[in-house]
Amino acid sequence: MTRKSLLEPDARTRRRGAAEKRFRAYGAIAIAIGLGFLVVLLTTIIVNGRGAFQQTYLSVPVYLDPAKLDKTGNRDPQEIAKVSTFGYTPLINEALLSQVQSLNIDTPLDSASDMKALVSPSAAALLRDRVIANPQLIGDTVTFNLLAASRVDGYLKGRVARADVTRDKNIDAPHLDIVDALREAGLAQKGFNSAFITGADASESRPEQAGMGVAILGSLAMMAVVLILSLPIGVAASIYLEEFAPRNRWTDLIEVNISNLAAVPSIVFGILGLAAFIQFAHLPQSAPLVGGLVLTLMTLPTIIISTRASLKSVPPSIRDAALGVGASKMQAVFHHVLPLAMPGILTGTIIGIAQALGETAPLLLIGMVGYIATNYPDGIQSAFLDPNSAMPAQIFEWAKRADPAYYERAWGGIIILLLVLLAVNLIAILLRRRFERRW
Amino acid sequence: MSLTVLALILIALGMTAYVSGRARALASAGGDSRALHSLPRYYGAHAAMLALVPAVGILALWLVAQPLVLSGAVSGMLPESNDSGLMLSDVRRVADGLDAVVSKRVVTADEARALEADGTLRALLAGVGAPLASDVSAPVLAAAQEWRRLDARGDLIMAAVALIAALAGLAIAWRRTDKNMRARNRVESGVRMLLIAAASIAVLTTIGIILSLVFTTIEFFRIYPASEFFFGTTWSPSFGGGSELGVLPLLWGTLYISVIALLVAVPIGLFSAIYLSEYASPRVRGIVKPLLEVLAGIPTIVYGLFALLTVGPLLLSVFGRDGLGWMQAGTAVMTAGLVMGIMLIPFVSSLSDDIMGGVPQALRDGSYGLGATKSETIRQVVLPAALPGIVGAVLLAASRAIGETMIVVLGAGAAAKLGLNPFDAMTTVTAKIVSQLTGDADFASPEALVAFALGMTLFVITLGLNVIALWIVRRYREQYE
Amino acid sequence: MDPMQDMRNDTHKMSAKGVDVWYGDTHAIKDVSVELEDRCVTAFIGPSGCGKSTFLRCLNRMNDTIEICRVEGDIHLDGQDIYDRRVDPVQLRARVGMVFQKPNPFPKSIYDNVAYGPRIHGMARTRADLDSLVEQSLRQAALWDEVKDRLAAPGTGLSGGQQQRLCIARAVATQPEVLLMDEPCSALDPIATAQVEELIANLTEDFCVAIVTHSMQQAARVSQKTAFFHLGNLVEYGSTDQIFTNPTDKRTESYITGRIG
Amino acid sequence: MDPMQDMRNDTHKMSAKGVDVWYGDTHAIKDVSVELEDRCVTAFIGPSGCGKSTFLRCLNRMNDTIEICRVEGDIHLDGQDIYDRRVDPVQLRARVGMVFQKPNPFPKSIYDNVAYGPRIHGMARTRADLDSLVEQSLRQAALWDEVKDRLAAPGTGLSGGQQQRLCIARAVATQPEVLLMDEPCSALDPIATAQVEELIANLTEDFCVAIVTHSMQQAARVSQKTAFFHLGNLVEYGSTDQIFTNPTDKRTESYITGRIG
Amino acid sequence: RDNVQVAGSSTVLPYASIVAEAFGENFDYPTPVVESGGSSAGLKRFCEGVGANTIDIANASRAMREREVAACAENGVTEIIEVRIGYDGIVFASQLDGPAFTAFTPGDWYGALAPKVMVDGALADNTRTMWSEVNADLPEVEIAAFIPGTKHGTREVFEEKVLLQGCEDTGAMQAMMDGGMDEDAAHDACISVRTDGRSVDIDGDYTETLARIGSNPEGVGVFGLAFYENNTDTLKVATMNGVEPTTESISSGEYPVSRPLFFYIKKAHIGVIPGLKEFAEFFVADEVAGPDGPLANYGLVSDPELAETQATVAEEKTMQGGM
Ligand SMILES: Nc1ncnc2c1ncn2[C@@H]1O[C@H](COP(=O)(O)OP(=O)(O)OP(=O)(O)O)[C@@H](O)[C@H]1O
Ligand SMILES: Nc1ncnc2c1ncn2[C@@H]1O[C@H](COP(=O)(O)OP(=O)(O)OP(=O)(O)O)[C@@H](O)[C@H]1O
Ligand SMILES: [Mg+2]
Ligand SMILES: [Mg+2]
Ligand SMILES: O=P([O-])([O-])[O-]
Repeated sequence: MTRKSLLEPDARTRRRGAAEKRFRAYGAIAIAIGLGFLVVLLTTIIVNGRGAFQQTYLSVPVYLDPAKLDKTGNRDPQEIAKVSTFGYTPLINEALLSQVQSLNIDTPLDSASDMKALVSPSAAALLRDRVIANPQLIGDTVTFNLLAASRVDGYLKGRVARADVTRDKNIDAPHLDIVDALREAGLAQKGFNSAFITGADASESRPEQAGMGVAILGSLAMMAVVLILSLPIGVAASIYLEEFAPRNRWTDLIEVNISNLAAVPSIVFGILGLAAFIQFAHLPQSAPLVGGLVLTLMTLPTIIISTRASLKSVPPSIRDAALGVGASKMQAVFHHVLPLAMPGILTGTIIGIAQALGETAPLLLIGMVGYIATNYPDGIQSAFLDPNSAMPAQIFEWAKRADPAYYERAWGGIIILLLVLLAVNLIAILLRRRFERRW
Repeated sequence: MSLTVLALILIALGMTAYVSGRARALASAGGDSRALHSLPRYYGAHAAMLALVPAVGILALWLVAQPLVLSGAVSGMLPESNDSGLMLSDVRRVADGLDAVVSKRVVTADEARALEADGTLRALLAGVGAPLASDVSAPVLAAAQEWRRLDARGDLIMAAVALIAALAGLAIAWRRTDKNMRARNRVESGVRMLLIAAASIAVLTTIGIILSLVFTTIEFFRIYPASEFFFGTTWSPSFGGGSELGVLPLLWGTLYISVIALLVAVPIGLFSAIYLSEYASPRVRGIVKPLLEVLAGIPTIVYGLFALLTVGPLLLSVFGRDGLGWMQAGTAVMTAGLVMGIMLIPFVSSLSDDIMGGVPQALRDGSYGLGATKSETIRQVVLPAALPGIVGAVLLAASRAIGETMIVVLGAGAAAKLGLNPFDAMTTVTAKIVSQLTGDADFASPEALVAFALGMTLFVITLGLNVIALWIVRRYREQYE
Repeated sequence: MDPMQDMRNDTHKMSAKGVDVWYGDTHAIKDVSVELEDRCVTAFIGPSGCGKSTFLRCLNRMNDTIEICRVEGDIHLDGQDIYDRRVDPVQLRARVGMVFQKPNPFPKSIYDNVAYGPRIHGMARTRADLDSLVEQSLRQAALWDEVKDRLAAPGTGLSGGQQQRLCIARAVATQPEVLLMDEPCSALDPIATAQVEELIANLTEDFCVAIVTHSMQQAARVSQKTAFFHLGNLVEYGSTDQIFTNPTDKRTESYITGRIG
Repeated sequence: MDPMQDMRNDTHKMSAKGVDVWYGDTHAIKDVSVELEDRCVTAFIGPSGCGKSTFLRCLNRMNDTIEICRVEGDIHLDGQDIYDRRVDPVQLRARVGMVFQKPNPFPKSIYDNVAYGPRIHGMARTRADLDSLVEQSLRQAALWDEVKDRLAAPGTGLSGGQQQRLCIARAVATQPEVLLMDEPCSALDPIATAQVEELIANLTEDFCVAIVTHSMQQAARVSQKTAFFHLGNLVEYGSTDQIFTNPTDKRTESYITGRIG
Repeated sequence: RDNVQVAGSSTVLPYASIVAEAFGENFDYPTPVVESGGSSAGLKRFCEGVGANTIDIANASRAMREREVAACAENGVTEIIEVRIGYDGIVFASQLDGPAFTAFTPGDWYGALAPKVMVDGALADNTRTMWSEVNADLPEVEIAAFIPGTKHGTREVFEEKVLLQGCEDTGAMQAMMDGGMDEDAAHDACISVRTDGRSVDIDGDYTETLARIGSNPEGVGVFGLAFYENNTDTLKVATMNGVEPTTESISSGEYPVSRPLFFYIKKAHIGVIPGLKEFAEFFVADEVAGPDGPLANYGLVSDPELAETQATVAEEKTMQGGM
C-alpha cells in the first residue's frame, strides 16, 4: 500500500478540515453576532444614559427675608411651616436676579420671575426644609447649592442647543447667556449626580431631581422574594418530576402545565397576581412583596425547565454508584446528581432573575407603575409591604414622560438596572463556574 | 394569642422535637450512632416533622375556613336582601374596625362590646382608618359583634388545637423513636411530599390563572358572539361600540413573529453554545457566557426602542421604498422578530452550553479516537446526546417569544393584519391584551373584556401545543429507546 | 411475624428461586435458582452477555433503577424476601454492597469517594474514625500507596485500574454483609489482582461474596462455589472443584476446556 | 522537501523518542523510547497506574483532549513527526485507531456505532457497502451473532463485554494502519477473548497493533514484542520471547514471575 | 394606611404627580402614591369597593360612564366626588425640519384618512397620497399620519372632534345618509380610517409617536399639548382652523380639539385616609391648578370655572345619583 504523508492532508481530510473550520467559524460568528448586538445595545444605552450621572448645580446666596418667612417674628416653627414652598420661590428668584446684577451680566431679563427658568422647582422645597430645621437662619443670607433647571442642565451637557430654545416657552436665549456667565464665574458647575442613584422619583416637572434609589430598593426586595421562593420551589419541583415522579397522568399534567406556564404572557401573571394576592389574599397594593410573588410565579417555569434539562443530562452511572453503596434515592439525588446539575440550575436562575428584574407588564396591574417610588421605606417590613415601584417600571415611566431630560434618565436608569442585575447574578455566575466540570 | 406568638411557640416546639428526637434515638442505641437505622439527624428531623406538620396544616386550614364558617353563622342575623354579599363585607369591615379601635386603646374591649348603632360609630371607626361606605345599621352592628365574639373564640380554639397537635406529634415521635425506627425513610417521604407540593404549585398557578380569567371571559362571550371572536378576520376595536374583535389576525401575528424570532435565536444560540462549550477556552467562556446572558437581562423596553429607532429604519433603508420596496414602515414583523430573536439568544445558548457540558468526555474521546473532527463529533455525538435538554431550551425560548409584549408593541406596530409579507406591520395577542387591559374603554365593555378572552384563548392554545409537543417527544423517545 | 422465626437454620445467606428477568421483551435471565452461602465466595462465570451482571444486580435490587427491567421470582436474604413490599431497597443495598463492572467513581475527591458510604450510614463518629476507615478501605483495595499523597484529587483523574480499585474501596468501606463484585479485577495487573483476591479471602471470614469473572483461574483460586450461566440459563451450579474437574453439563465442559484466559 | 524522502527504510511503523508526559505536576511518563514495528503486535504490560494508557494515548494524540496533559519528545509515524504543527490530528487518528479501556459506545444504535467511522471517512459508497462493512466488523469483533437481530437497539443497552466488542468493531471498521487497544479483552470471556486474539492476529497481516494487557499469557500469545512499564518508566523493551523467558531487569522478572492472572 | 392612593389615567398622571410632590413637601402627610395604568383600569379599581385596601382617587381623561357608576354602586361605592381639573389640548405636529402644516381643518384630516371621501360631490374611494391633493394649501408631502391607537382615550377625542367633524363639514356624512345609511352607521363610517398604511395607530405613548416622527420627515402626529410644549426643539405644531394651540386659545375654546380631565374621590374615605381632603383641595387650589400654577406651567389648560370646582371639593358634593 502507498504510504500517505501526515503532513499532506488528502483531499477528503482537507475537505473535512475546511468543514471543521467553517463549523467553528459559524460558532465564532454566532458569538460575534450576539456580542455585536450586545455592544450596540450597551453603547446605545451608555451614550444615551451617560448624561444622567452628571448634574448641574447653581450656587446662589439667598436672603431669607423674615418679612416673608416669619411674619410674626417669633421664630415659631409651627408658624414658619405655614409658609408653603410657593412662598420661597420669589426669594430664590430675587436672589438670582441680584446675583445676575452683581455680576454685571448684560441681559434684557430684569424681573425676578424671569429667573425661575434657571433653577429647579425643587429649590424652594430645599430652602423650606432647611429653614424649618433651623429657624434661626431667617434673616441671614445663606448660600445654597441649588439644582439647575432641566433645560439649563441640558444646555451645559449639550443636549439643549441654542437654536432650539427660541420656540421653548420654558427658557429663552438670554437665560442661556446668564448660564454662560454663571459658568464662567464658577457659580454653575456640573458634578457627579449621586442623587440619581440614591434619590427618589420626582414629578414630571422636575427631571433634574429624579433618582432611582427607592426603585432600586423596591427591585431588590422583589428579587429577594423571587430568589427565596422560586429557586427552592423550582428545584424541588424539577427533582420530583425528573427523579421521583412515576410516569402517569398526574405528572404528565404537571409537566404540560409547566411548559405552558412558560408561554403565559407576563401580563396574565399580573392579572393572576391582582386576583389572587390582592383581591383574594388582601395583600397591599403596589407592594414589592406582591410583585415578588407574581414574578416568582413567572420565573418558576424558567427555572424548572432548565433544572430538568440539566438533571436529565447527569449520566445514570452516577446514580447507580450512589445507590450501590446504600444511599437512598433522595441521598443520591441531593448528594450527587444535584451538584452535577448545578450549572444548569444556576443558568436558569440567572436567566430567570434577569427576566424578573426587567419585567414591567405584570407590575402595571398590581400598581407598581406610576409616581410611586417617592418615599424611602423605613424598615424591613416597610420595604416589602409599602408601596414602591421597581427599576424597570421606573424606567418605563420615565421613558414616557414629556421632558426629554427624562429620556436621558430612563437610559441612565437602564445602566443602573444592568449593574444591579450583574451584582445580583454575580454570585450565581461565580458559583456556576465552580460547579462546571467535565467527567 | 396572636399569630406571631403562636408561630414562635410552634417553632420552639419544633426545635425541641428535633433535639429530643435525636437525643432519644442516640440514647436508645446506647450512644452509639452506628447502631441506629438512620443517621441521628434524621431522627431529629422526624420528630420535628411530626410536631410541626400537622400543627401548621391545621393552622393553615383553620385560617382559611374560619371566615367562611363565621360568614355562614352570622348571615342569618342579616335582613334578607339581594346584596347580602355586600352586607357581609360591611360586617367584616365593622368587626375589623372594632378590633382596631380596641387594639389602639380608643375604647376598652368592654366598651366596644356595648357600642350602639348610632351616628358616632362611623366616625369612631374612621378615626382608626377603617372607612365605611355608610352609617352602620343595627343588624350589621349586631352581626359584627357576633362575628367578633365567634372570631375570638375561634382563634382561641385554633391556638389550642394547633398546640395540642404539636404536642401530640412530639409525644408520638418520642414514643416511636428508637434505634430501629426507619427515620430516614419517614423523613424522606416527608421531603417527597414537599417535592410533590412544589411541583403542584404549577398546577395551582394554572388553576389560579384560569379562575382569574374565566369569569370575565364568559362575561365577554355573553356580550360578544364567540364565533365572531374565534373566526373573525378583522380586529378593530372602537369606543363607540360596533367593534370587530376577530382573534385570527392576532394569532397569526403571534405565530409569525415567534417563528422569525426563533429562526434568529436558535441558530445563533445553538452555534454560540457549541462554540462556548466545545471550542472556547475556559477563560473566554467564563467571560462570554455571562456577557451573552446580559442580553436576557436588558429590559424589553430597551429592545423595543432598539427595534423602533435602529433596526426598523435600517431594514427600511434596505427593504423600503428606496430599496427593494417591500416595506412600508419601520415597524414590521421582521423588525420585531429580529430583535426578539436577539433577546432570546441566551435562552438557547446558555442552557444548551450547560447541557453539552454535561455530556461525558468519554463519548467525545470515542469519536476522536475514530478520526472524527471536532465538528463531526459535535454534530453526531454531542448534540444527539444533549438533544432532550436542547429541546427544552428551545421550547423555553419559544414560550418566551409567544409571551413577549414590549418588543412587539414598539417593533411590530399596533395594526392587526392577516398577511404573508414579513415586512408588514402586525401585532400579537399579548400586545393587545396589554393595550386593551390598560386602555380607555370602559371596563364592562367588550373592548376591555376581550383582554381576558384573549388571555384565555392564548392559554388554551399553548396548552394544546404543549400537549402535542409532549406527545411527540414521548413517541420519539419510545422509538429511540 | 417475627423475622427471626423466618430464618432457616441453613447457612444460606442469600437464595434465589425461579428468578426471571426481562429487559422489555428480552428475556435475560431464565428461571435461575441459586443459593449463596455465608462465609463463602461464589463465582459466576459464563460467556459475555449471558446475564451474569443482570443476575448480580437482582441480588441488591439495582435493577429497580432500569425502567424497562422486570424481575420475577423469589430472592431471599437471611430468609427474608428482598422483593417484599415492606423491604427498603436502600437498607438492602447497605447490606448487599456492589462493585460495578464499569468503574464509576463520583466526580469528587478520592477521599470523598470512599468516605461517602460511611458518612451516610453514620459509621464513623469522629473525623479521625473516618480517616482511618478510608485508609483501611483503600489499603484493602490495594490503592493506598498510589493515592495517599493525593486524596483530595478527583477520583475521575485516576487510571482505569485505579478507578476500579477505588470503587472496590468504596464498596468495602460500608462493610456490607454480602459483597457483589462484577469483574473486579478486569483492569488490574497481576499484583493488584492478587491483593484484591487476598481482600476477598479476608472478607470471607465474616461475609458472603459473589464475584463475576472471566478468568477461570481466578474463579478456581478464590471461589468455593461456582455457577455457570449460558444464554440466561443457569447451566450448572456446584462446588468449584467439582465444576472445574468434573462438570456434569456438556456446555460447562466445553466452556471450561476452551479455557485460555 | 519530498515527504517520501523523509521516510526511512526501516520497518518501524511508529517510533517514540524521549517521550515525557505530565498531568499538571504529575510526571506520568518519563523519557520513554519505543519502536512499533509494522505487521507486528507490541504488548504493553505493567502494574496498574504505571502509564500504559497514557503512553498509548500519546501515539494518536488523544492526550490533546486532556487540558492539563503536556507531552514532550518525538513520536513519528512512518517517519513523520506526529506532533508537527502541520499535522492534522484528525487524519492521524484515522490512521491510528484506538479502543479505549472503558467501553464508551455512543448513545446511538449498534449499527450507527459501527457505521460512524466509515461514514465520516466516506469509506462506503452505497448503503449495501456500509451494511457489509458493519457486518464484517461486527463479525471480526465476535459480536455479530449476538446482535444481528437488534442492530437498531441502542449500543448502551449491551452487556459490559458486548460493549467492549462493539468498541472494537467500531475501531476496526475504519481500517486504521495502527490499532491501539487498551485492554480490549478485560471484560471478555475466554471464547470471545480467543476470537479477539484471532482478530489481532489477522490484523497483523497488514497492520501494526499495540495492545495493553494485564494478562501475561495473552501478551505471550499475541505479541511479538513486549514493553514493560513501571512507575512511568519503560523498564524493558524487547521481543516477547526474550522478555518472558530471560528478562534483563529485575523489576521485569519480579513482575512476570509474580504472575497470577 | 396613612398615605393617599391614586390610580388611573396616564394623561392625568403628570399633573397628579406634580401635585403629589408639592403636597408631600408642604404638608406633614406622606407623599401620595399615584399609579398609572389607564383611566379605565383606574376606575375599575376605584369601583372595587370601599376600604383601606382600595384606592381613594381615580384619575380619568374622560368622564365616568354610566355603566361604571352603576358598577361602582354595586360594590358599595356610592358617594363619588367628581373633580374637573382642566383641559388637555390635543395638537398636531410634525418634524421641526419637516413641512409646515398651517392650514389644517377637520375636513382635511377626514379627507386624508377616511376610506371613502367626497370627490366632486360624490363619495369615492380614497386614493389620495399627498396632503396637497386634500387641500391645495397644504404642503406637497406624502400623507403619513401617526394617530393614537384604539386603546387611547385620545383616539376617541380625535374621532369625535376631528374625523366626525370633518365628515360633517365636507358633507360626507350627509352623502352617506342620503346613500341609505342610518345615522349610527354613518357615524361609524365617518370615524373609520383607511388601512393602507397611510394612517398608523400608535398603541404606545407620545414618546413613541415622537420617535416615529423623528424617523419620518413627512409624518404628522397627534400629541398632548404638554408633551408638545416640552419638545418644541424637535416638533413643529400645526394649526387647526387657523388657530395655533396654546393654553389661551384652548381655554377660550378657539382651538377646537381638547378634552376635560377629571379625578374622582371616594367620599367614604374622606376623614379616614389622612390627608385625602387636603390633597384634593390642594390639587384644585389657585396656586396649583390656576393659570399661573405649576400645572398650567407644565401644559394643563386650566379650567376657567376653577372656583366652582374648589367649592365642590370643599363641600364634598357628590355626583348625581350619589346619596
Ligand atoms: N486525566 C488524568 N489526570 C490526572 N492524572 C491522571 C489522569 N489520567 C491518568 N493519570 C495518572 O497518571 C498515571 C498513569 O495513568 P495511566 O492511565 O496511564 O495508567 P495505566 O498504566 O493505564 O493504568 P491501568 O492499568 O490501571 O489502566 C496514574 O498515576 C494516573 O493516576
Ligand atoms: N439496560 C439494558 N437494556 C436492554 N438489554 C440489556 C440491558 N442490560 C443488559 N441487557 C442485555 O441482557 C443480556 C445480559 O446482559 P448482562 O449485562 O447481564 O450480561 P453479562 O453476563 O454481564 O455479560 P458481560 O460479561 O459481557 O458483562 C445481554 O444480552 C444484554 O444485551
Ligand atoms: Mg456484565
Ligand atoms: Mg489504563
Ligand atoms: O391613560 P389614559 O386613560 O389617559 O389614556
